Amino acid sequence: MKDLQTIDLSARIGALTLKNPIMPASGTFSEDLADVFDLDVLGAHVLKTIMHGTRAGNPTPRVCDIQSGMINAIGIPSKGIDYFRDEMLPYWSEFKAPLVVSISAHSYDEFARLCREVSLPGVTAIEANISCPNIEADGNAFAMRPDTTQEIVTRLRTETDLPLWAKLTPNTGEPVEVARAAEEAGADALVVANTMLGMSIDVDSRRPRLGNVMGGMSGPAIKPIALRMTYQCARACDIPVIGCGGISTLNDVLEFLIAGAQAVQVGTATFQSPTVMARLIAELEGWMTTQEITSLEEVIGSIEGSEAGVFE
Amino acid sequence: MKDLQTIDLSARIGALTLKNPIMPASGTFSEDLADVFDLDVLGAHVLKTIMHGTRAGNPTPRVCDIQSGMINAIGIPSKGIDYFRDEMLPYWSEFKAPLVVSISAHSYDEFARLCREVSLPGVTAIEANISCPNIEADGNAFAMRPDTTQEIVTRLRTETDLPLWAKLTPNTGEPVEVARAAEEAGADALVVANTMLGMSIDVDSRRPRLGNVMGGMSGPAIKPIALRMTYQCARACDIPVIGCGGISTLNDVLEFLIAGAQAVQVGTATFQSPTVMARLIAELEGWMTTQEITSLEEVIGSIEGSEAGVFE
Amino acid sequence: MTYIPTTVSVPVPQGLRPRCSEATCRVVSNTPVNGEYRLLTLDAPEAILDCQPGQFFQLLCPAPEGENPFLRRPMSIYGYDKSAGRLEFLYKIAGAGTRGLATLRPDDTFNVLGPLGQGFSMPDDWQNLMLVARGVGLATLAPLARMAQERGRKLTAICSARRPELAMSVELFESYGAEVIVVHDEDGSSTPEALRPLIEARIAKGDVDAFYTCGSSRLLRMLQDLGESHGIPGEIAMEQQMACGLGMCQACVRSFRVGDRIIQRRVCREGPVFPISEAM
Amino acid sequence: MTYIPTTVSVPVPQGLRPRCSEATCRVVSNTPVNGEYRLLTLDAPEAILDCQPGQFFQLLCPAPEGENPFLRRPMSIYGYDKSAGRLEFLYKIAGAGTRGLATLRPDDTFNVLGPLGQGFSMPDDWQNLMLVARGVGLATLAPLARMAQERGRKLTAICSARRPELAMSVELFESYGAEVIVVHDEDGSSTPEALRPLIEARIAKGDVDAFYTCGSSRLLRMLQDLGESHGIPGEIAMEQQMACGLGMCQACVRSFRVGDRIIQRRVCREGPVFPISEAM
Ligand SMILES: Cc1cc2nc3c(=O)[nH]c(=O)nc-3n(C[C@H](O)[C@H](O)[C@H](O)COP(=O)(O)OP(=O)(O)OC[C@H]3O[C@@H](n4cnc5c(N)ncnc54)[C@H](O)[C@@H]3O)c2cc1C
Ligand SMILES: Cc1cc2nc3c(=O)[nH]c(=O)nc-3n(C[C@H](O)[C@H](O)[C@H](O)COP(=O)(O)OP(=O)(O)OC[C@H]3O[C@@H](n4cnc5c(N)ncnc54)[C@H](O)[C@@H]3O)c2cc1C
Ligand SMILES: Cc1cc2nc3c(=O)[nH]c(=O)nc-3n(C[C@H](O)[C@H](O)[C@H](O)COP(=O)(O)O)c2cc1C
Ligand SMILES: Cc1cc2nc3c(=O)[nH]c(=O)nc-3n(C[C@H](O)[C@H](O)[C@H](O)COP(=O)(O)O)c2cc1C
Ligand code: FES
Ligand code: FES
Repeated sequence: MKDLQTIDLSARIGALTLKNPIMPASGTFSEDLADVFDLDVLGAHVLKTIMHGTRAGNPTPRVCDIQSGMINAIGIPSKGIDYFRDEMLPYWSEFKAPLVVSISAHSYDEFARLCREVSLPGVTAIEANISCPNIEADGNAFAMRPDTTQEIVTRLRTETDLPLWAKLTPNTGEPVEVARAAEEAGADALVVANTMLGMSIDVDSRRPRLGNVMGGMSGPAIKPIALRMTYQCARACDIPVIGCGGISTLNDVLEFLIAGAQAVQVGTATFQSPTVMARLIAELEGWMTTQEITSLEEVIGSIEGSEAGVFE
Repeated sequence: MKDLQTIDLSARIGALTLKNPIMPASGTFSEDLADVFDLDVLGAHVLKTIMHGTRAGNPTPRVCDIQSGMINAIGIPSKGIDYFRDEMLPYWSEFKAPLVVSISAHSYDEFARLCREVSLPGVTAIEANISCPNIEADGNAFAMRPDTTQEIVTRLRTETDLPLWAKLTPNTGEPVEVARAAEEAGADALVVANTMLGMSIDVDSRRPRLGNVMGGMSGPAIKPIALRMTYQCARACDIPVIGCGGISTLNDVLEFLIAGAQAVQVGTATFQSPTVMARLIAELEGWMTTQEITSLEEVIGSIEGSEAGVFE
Repeated sequence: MTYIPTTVSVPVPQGLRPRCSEATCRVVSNTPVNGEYRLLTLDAPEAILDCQPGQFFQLLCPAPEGENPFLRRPMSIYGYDKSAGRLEFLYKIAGAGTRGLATLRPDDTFNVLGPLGQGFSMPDDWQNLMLVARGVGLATLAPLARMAQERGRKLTAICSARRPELAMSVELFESYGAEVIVVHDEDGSSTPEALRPLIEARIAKGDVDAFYTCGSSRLLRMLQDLGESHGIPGEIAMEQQMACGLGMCQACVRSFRVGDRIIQRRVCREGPVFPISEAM
Repeated sequence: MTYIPTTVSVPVPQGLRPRCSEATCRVVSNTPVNGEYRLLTLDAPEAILDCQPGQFFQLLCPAPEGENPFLRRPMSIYGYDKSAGRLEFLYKIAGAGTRGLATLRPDDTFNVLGPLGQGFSMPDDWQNLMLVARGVGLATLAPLARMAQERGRKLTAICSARRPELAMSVELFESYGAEVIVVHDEDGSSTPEALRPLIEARIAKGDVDAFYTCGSSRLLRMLQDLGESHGIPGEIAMEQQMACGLGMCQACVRSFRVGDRIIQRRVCREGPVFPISEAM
């Protein structure tokens, strides 16, 4: 029997060590959750994507539910960089958990500028939400293609010394090429992945159920897609992968770790149960104890018998 | 009150008129279902994809379930063209419902040859499953890109005078461009869409839950993706779209019709309830009666207020 | 499958008790009221019963046959009693979620999250209160009646309905000492044109310090108008599609007119109760 | 939501009654047997009770808390009685689906599809039958005992288990007149080495015309070997992951040795019962 005193939940994301591998997904977390549980139990804090200026976001209704998940078209309502620096950063700096700031923009220059300006003391890492439409590429998200990914990550890399995470989209047909492009351009980690584009219609009114017509699917329905991409990216790249998509149970967390993720982000599950992240951390520790596993390294990437076939 | 004697369920797929818009999806239907209900109630019969030679298919386990759906990696076990001609075609020719033969291949030449050879009396239309890996494009499916789609559909078009349906994949990042390429190359209809690539891991054994590691997701979990693509393709193309993905209730059928589909294919739902297609036809007729709708044309593409926003 | 501990205690911020929490409640009863509505009475833990009228809960609705309501559904508190451990919701069946609620039978358990949002305020200078609402909106305003009685305020409740017998909560309002006026569509007494003089007569008598309303945008516009002309403040409870219910997702925003600016606020967090004058 | 008729009758092929059908059954009881297993007894419509031993049903398992078994689960018929309208399954909790089954309580209803597949055959020249099985495999072989008695065959049942008290279906086999031999791991009597002489002694006495087995691959290999040496045929019921259960999806294939060729067959359609000699 191993010494279970030494159970170590810490997760290494490049140079960064998180005290555990559980953190929120951008856009599903805010200071409001601090009323519900002690947010310092989390491995990191990841904020809703901010953009440079102030923006309103999309028309309502902004969410609808689907089988085993939801679709959102919140957009990125943003109070801008000044509000972030003056109001949000001081609040989040009070916590011990590392702060990850998600940023986005519609053009290379704006993105680069925002990246430079958010590289402030108190910020631990920057997550680049490159799933946002790029106006210089016909409105296609940067992360849809390897070339635009390479270009934007290269630009961001020159603007900051902070760890830079690139958040990929599952809507691309070339996830592995995009992941490699982000790695080559100097990303320190990959967040895999953002929401999947979907739609829902109200049959009685014959109207789309979202004000924006289409929106991003999240929740358990997309888990197999995010898990597959996590597996593909972890095999193809040397930088750490942070899994994200539909994670709501300990079993889900373990699937992503076994597939090769170093850590995971939890989004929609928090809407069903606000305390889920705190529970997952405790459950993960409980599971490691039962299994006599003292370090996550014994789990991460431990998938067996996966000589990948060709899918047809 | 309209004359409800004249309720007309017929669906027009180009030159072809089906007596109703409900048909099975390839790979989820076979003569075995004839033991359960009268298959002539269906709008059409769509067979499991055949390839030219005999093939074994993938290792087991070939299926696993996920939240609100399943993943399959059956592969395409095929008894080849001779078996099709000599054994299957005579059997299916006995039915009144039109016969749609799904074909695939790993190269342009093989695909073209198979297309020519299945263009036999008794076959009503050919569905080209271009979601199959193309050996001449690094194993990427033909339907992943507009150029390979254009090339294969052009080749197939020259080989047959039968209506030619192109079945698209949701794994591409360019669904609209692919749909347009198929249309320009002469496809008579689009089937939107095939399965979404996914994965599942058994945490206890740390093994993938499919023999082939990755597989295709189907069932309600993918419905919002297929519906979104149906909507996108129906707006972008003039040829008819046949919706497919996660359809299991009357509400689902109506969502696809409202989004612009002329007809729908039902796959995984038949595994949960073998009689579901017969029930959907009766329910559709019942709904039209209640709503005093006499023709599907009043429903197809009738989506309101859908000035599409940009998703971010 | 994997080992999953059944209960894990979650660390709560130092010195702060959770403002809202998840709780599993036992169904005491779930019975039809007035044809269109149902009253759900729960046996609820004390921890979630520090409620204010106007607040709401997010209910994790059970799945009815063939449907799967994924998101929680917001529902106003219809009644609560901390000492008795009782929590009540009055709901109308609208879709999958409320159909799921309707399947709950006594002794079933299900999960609620709350109390959420900001309730109604009742400043000291609001002595004579007038409540005007319609349909399920009356559910949201119901707990105001008790609050008014407890604080010794005078309450007039105008209950609007399609037919007189469909007017909700009349007995409940009366039991807390409110004067109840039922208006309805059948005799035309519920139109803004008919209501307005009725209310203006009360205002003229000095009987109205503040309005409370909920639901109908026609009523809102009338009360905004009356409020502006006569300098009478008031509060409205509003609705919007929600995901988190806590303020995190920004799904539930609505526009408000504040001075000459239009701003967006989250119904779940800054609301669901807002000044009548700012609502749009 | 949309109008959905509750019952729609589905046209059945002319002159052919459906070989299998979906039916909603009422749970009569669902009780633990022997610690590891549970016996589920259903009140089932006549239409699905033209069963053969060795056939199976696809059960639409209810969702246990926090899980959602999507595909139907295959389960052998443990018992059936057309006149009494009874259908029984004996199952072991393995994962989400069987955990869901375990939640069923008397008077709950749930949906089954069947009977499916090809059952055991019992040709006239198989007069002395020997059944060798272990664990839940004995559930699959249980209805053979009644069939053997009805046809006046002599049946010897070798029931293997970890411990003697865990041997399944012993009373059931005995009640249909079978001779039961319990072997187990504790005294080593269940190893192929110990079983082999036992069976060979019976063969020598002319007591074995055919074998039936299920489940264990060690038992299979032993019986294939014995069968080949002594020219004794037999049948095995096999398992494989399934989706449709009807033959449509080709999920459930296994390899079989037929002459010198290896071919693939669908467990749900050509099986689940196959010749012992061809199984792999
Ligand atoms: C703060 C608040 C308090 C409420 N109080 C009550 C109450 O006391 N009694 C009552 O009967 N109803 C109340 N509602 C409305 C109630 O939330 C909806 O009727 C319910 O969510 C409908 O869910 P459904 O699945 O049955 O219907 P569906 O129409 O199928 O719902 C689909 C989606 O739309 C959302 N939705 C539908 N209608 C509304 C609505 N009016 N407001 C917000 N979201 C909606 C649902 O939550 C769900 O996400 C309240 C709403 C809010 C925001
Ligand atoms: C023809 C046939 C007859 C069977 N009869 C019985 C019986 O009488 N009693 C009994 O206890 N079990 C029987 N089984 C096995 C039973 O089907 C599985 O134990 C059950 O499906 C497990 O489902 P689960 O969700 O509880 O477990 P999980 O392991 O979570 O199942 C995951 C998936 O794997 C499949 N699966 C798991 N084990 C098996 C298996 N052994 N065979 C086929 N698929 C499997 C499930 O159907 C499901 O799709 C039979 C299997 C077959 C094929
Ligand atoms: C309401 C909502 C808002 C979101 N906003 C953002 C965002 O601003 N930036 C971003 O990178 N991802 C955003 N996401 C995506 C999530 O971070 C996450 O990638 C996705 O939801 C998948 O994870 P989940 O299934 O656990 O929710 C949002 C998701 C939801 C549901
Ligand atoms: C078991 C299985 C086998 C399939 N085989 C094929 C196939 O051979 N050819 C094909 O074009 N699609 C195949 N498909 C995809 C379906 O035709 C359909 O496009 C997909 O399952 C989505 O629809 P559904 O959600 O209604 O099942 C298969 C799907 C399943 C589940
Ligand atoms: S519902 Fe999420 S912010 Fe209001
Ligand atoms: S389970 Fe589908 S063919 Fe056997």
